[in-house]
Amino acid sequence: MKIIEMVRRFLLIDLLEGMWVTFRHQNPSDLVTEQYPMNRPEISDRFRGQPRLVKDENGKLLCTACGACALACPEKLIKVGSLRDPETKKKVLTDFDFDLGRCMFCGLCEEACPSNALNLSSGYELALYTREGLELGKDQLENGIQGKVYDK
Amino acid sequence: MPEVPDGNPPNPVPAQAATTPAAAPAAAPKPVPQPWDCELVQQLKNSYGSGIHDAATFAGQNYLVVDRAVCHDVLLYLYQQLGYTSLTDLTAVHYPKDELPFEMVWILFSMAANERVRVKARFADGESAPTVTDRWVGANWMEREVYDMFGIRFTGHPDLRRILMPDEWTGHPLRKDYDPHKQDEVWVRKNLGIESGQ
Amino acid sequence: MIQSILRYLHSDVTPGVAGNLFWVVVYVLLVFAGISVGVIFMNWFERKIMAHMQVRMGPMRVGPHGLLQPIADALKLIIKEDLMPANADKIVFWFAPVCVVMTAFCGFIVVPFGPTHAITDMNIGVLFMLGVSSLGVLGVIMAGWASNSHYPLMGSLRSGAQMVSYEIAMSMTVVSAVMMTSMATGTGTLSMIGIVQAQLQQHTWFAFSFFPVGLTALGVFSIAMVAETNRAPFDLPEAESELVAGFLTEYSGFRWSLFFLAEYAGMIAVSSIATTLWLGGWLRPFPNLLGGKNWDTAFSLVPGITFVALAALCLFYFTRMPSIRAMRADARGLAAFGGVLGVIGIVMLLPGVRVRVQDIYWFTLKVGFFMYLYIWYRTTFPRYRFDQLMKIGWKVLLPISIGVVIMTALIGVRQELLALVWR
Amino acid sequence: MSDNRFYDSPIEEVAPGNTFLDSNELVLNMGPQHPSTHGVLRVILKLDGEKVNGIECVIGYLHRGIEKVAEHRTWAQFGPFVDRLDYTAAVSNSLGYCLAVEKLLGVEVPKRAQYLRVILTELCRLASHQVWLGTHVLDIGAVTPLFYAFRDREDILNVFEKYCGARLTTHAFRIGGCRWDAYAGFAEQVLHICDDLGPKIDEYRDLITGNRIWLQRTKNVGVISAEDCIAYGITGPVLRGSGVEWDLRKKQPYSSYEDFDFDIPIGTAGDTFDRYVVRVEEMHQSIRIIRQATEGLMEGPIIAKVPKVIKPPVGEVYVSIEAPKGELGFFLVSNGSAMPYRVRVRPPSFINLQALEKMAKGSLVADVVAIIGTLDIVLGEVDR
Repeated sequence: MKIIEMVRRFLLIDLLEGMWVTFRHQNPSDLVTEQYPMNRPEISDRFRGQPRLVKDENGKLLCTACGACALACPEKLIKVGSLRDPETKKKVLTDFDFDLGRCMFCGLCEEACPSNALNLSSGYELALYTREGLELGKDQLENGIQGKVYDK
Repeated sequence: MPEVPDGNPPNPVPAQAATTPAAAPAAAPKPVPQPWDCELVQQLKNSYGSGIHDAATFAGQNYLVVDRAVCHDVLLYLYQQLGYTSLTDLTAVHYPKDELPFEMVWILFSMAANERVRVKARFADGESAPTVTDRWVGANWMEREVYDMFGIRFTGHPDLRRILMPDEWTGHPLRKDYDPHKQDEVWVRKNLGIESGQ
Repeated sequence: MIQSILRYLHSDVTPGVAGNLFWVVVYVLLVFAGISVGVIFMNWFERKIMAHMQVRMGPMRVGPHGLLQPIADALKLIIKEDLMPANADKIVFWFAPVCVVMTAFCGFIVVPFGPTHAITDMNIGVLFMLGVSSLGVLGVIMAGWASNSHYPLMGSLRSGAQMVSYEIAMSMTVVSAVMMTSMATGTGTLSMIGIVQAQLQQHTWFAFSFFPVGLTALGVFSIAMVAETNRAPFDLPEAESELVAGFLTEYSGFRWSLFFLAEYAGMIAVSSIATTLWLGGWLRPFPNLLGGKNWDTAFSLVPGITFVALAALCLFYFTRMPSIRAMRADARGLAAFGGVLGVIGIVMLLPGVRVRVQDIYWFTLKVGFFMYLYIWYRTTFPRYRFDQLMKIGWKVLLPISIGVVIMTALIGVRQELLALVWR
Repeated sequence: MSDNRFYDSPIEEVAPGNTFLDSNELVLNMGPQHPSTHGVLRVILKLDGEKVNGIECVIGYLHRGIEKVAEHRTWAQFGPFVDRLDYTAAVSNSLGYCLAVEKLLGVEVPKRAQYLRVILTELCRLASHQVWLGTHVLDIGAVTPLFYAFRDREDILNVFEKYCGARLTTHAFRIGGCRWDAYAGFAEQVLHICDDLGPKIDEYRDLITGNRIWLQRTKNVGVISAEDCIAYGITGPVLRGSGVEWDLRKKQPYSSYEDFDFDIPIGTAGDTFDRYVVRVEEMHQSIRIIRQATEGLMEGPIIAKVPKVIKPPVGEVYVSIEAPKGELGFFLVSNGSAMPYRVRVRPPSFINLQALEKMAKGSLVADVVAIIGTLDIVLGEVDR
């Protein structure tokens, strides 16, 4: 056994084996790079991305302004403003601001909501040019952040 | 055991035959501390007598509450005689309302018996605790961190300095009376020259 | 004017020897431009090959398949701020890159791209090249010292020690190659063109003469040359993980690009020594075995065919380009590039051009092979520690190279020895 | 313990009186910004040429005060913060925390949830070891294995994204079990990962383990004996590399690890190479566990009955699990309120990092980099 070991060592076999591994990886079918704007990654439906206020089929917000999400959020970045509607004695949502700058997308607000009104959708292009832009208002939460779509 | 005033044993639990540490009854929703009594505790009791304040089990984990004067010897005793060779963790808890506010916790572990025990001792504010780096070298950084976070000095520690906070930081963050909002004003103003943004 | 050019083209001697100053300047500019294009291509080639070996694509954004990436890099480096550390030693800091680049390019005076395609044919060609290539260490140590900070100082000291200790192993193997040149004519020659002609007369590349000795000499030289240019397993001076960027840490902008240029030029210089000495410089494969008129024409077609093949490859990729609006400029760029390659290929097939170009083609092909090896080493091997590097330099490569010299000598004079023994 | 602190506070100037540097020594600052310190660790080296005479670590650059934050959050709200401890192994951190709170509550986690947790934690161990392999080999100079390791890690991150919606800071478990059930095609995807990861790990063997340069760079570098490991309180692959057969998953099984059979790889010499072999072998064992757990996944509820606002009884509990870096423990003190009274994290990297000073003394600069890599520290866990 010693001789084979010696010959292998002398003929640099172990180095050549390593070189063969890297050479073998050159065939184009192995390439895994994903060129971002053109081929985008496919996102799973449970992805916790951009927060959205869900609407039912005729466009009314499901949110009943109960504030459970504001309580559940570890960063306390949700503020729910509501008015007491005189006839129906029920709270009506007036404004709902969500400070995306401090959000860590943990999904606790989504879990706490009794009426599944708040949902972290699969939008992941949230970069903006100003920090203030990150404080999302009610309308931004309804129809999402309209960032510039790059194609190249 | 936070509210237990020092010196007397915890209020006796409703009499239960606690010869062997009863595992937390699966059905009982909330585990309750039972007194822990076995051959090891006997040895400690007859060698240290009043030093051992309490030996109990909570949710299946045994712990000893020990007097601060005798805690170092108990640790060495556990190390030499009873085979608890490795120190898993060393930390402190701050109970501001008690007269001995700082509770040091040593978690010892014996690989041979696959057993873990917690030794706890109470210290007054500003009083220094004995170091265990002579026996376990790994305690060096843990003690530095307890000093950095709680301000408990350790006698005999080779190099007691702050480890996580900047060196000239004032105050000890993990104390209960340390308000997280006004903590860094001095340091930020001095080093960065701006008002802290808290 | 045209007469002198035509008359010169038929002369069979290098401009330096012919003493024609005009032609020397032309050749110097040609070689300088050729090496710079080689460095630019090498920059793109290394990034692409390394990327493919690491299952990624490499530069794809700047120009089609990243073809404009080297130009973009060069532009960036020129525009970038070129700062000098506060209490650095100003003159030495400024002179270090100049010295390194000068020595790197100085070596190309004697490199023979063809029987007459060399700036000059010094009769001590190899000695001159080795001497100049060891001057590069000076620039590196100056850079390390002048940056006045810990990392560069350590990096330059490491590089100095490394270059010195591998210099000896290299020159020993060169001695063995030069000794081989004296087999046929009885008197060896140090001139690079002379060495290649000796290989032609002996009908064999020196790598394959005296079977084990030539190959071991080439092996030792190729390992030593990698260490000489601080590359791959021996790239300790600029080992990112320990010394951040070694002696280059304080350099930025244009000065850094000079070091970069010098490193690649050094690599090309050292590989051209290896090709000239062991792989028969500009000789086409099997010049004697497959000699004769038609074989010559067949081999002279090869350069043209390769360029046309490259053009076809570009057009093939042009068709596979995604047809979205943003990629249209890239697609057209690729088509234009393919066109240029096609034109070059066709020009090379013309009989007049064919004969002259094939020498340069075979030489660059062999140097290209060594370049590919450099990249291959860099992707595959971890880095040696400094003391192991020294151990290999002194305790492994040096004895083997001395052994190679002794073996060449013994095999060279074997008849006389046998005659002596039997008489 | 010898006083290896050769330097006053690194920030104060050295007093002229106490000269700690003789003429040919040099203090090199492997500062917080350094390509191979795996995060913001600052190592001060006292060098004599290449040899390291004195070494001191300065940490705290990534201190976010997670233990103070815990005292102002409810038990459930502290879940996402635990992912930020060892950010390469977020799932096993949250497993440790959830197990600790469940022991405090005395809650029994349903079997299916335990199996789901084992599958995801072992996948997370694979991902963490792949990050370690990529960066450790990159520090020693081989550039390519990083890309192969991260390419294989991508499939595991896709499973996390499909299961809980995030790739790195997963926040996958809740106190009492799991929040989501296995999505359709979970078992097939996980088994596919097990099948094609085995041969890929063997591919690294040709590229690295056999390579003589790698052997020379790692054999008897950063040697630490078993007694020193126990004295330093070192746990995890570093301890097993020194020959001590100790793995919490075997010795104190939690979350139904006792149902699976796997063996614990141990090294002999306690050097960088043995720890490398131990970790690579551990990846194979993790694949075995995942395969058995996926095949044994039975039907059933995925979360125990836990009140909406968790108020554990007064008392304290210390629970530790075998995280990829070592024994990760949570010492929770509860005073009966909805917010923890004290959360102490027993960070394996913090305690293992102390051994750097003993291992690296007398070695060369290049070895210090290799030793930091073999200790596999993550600064999120060291600084907390």
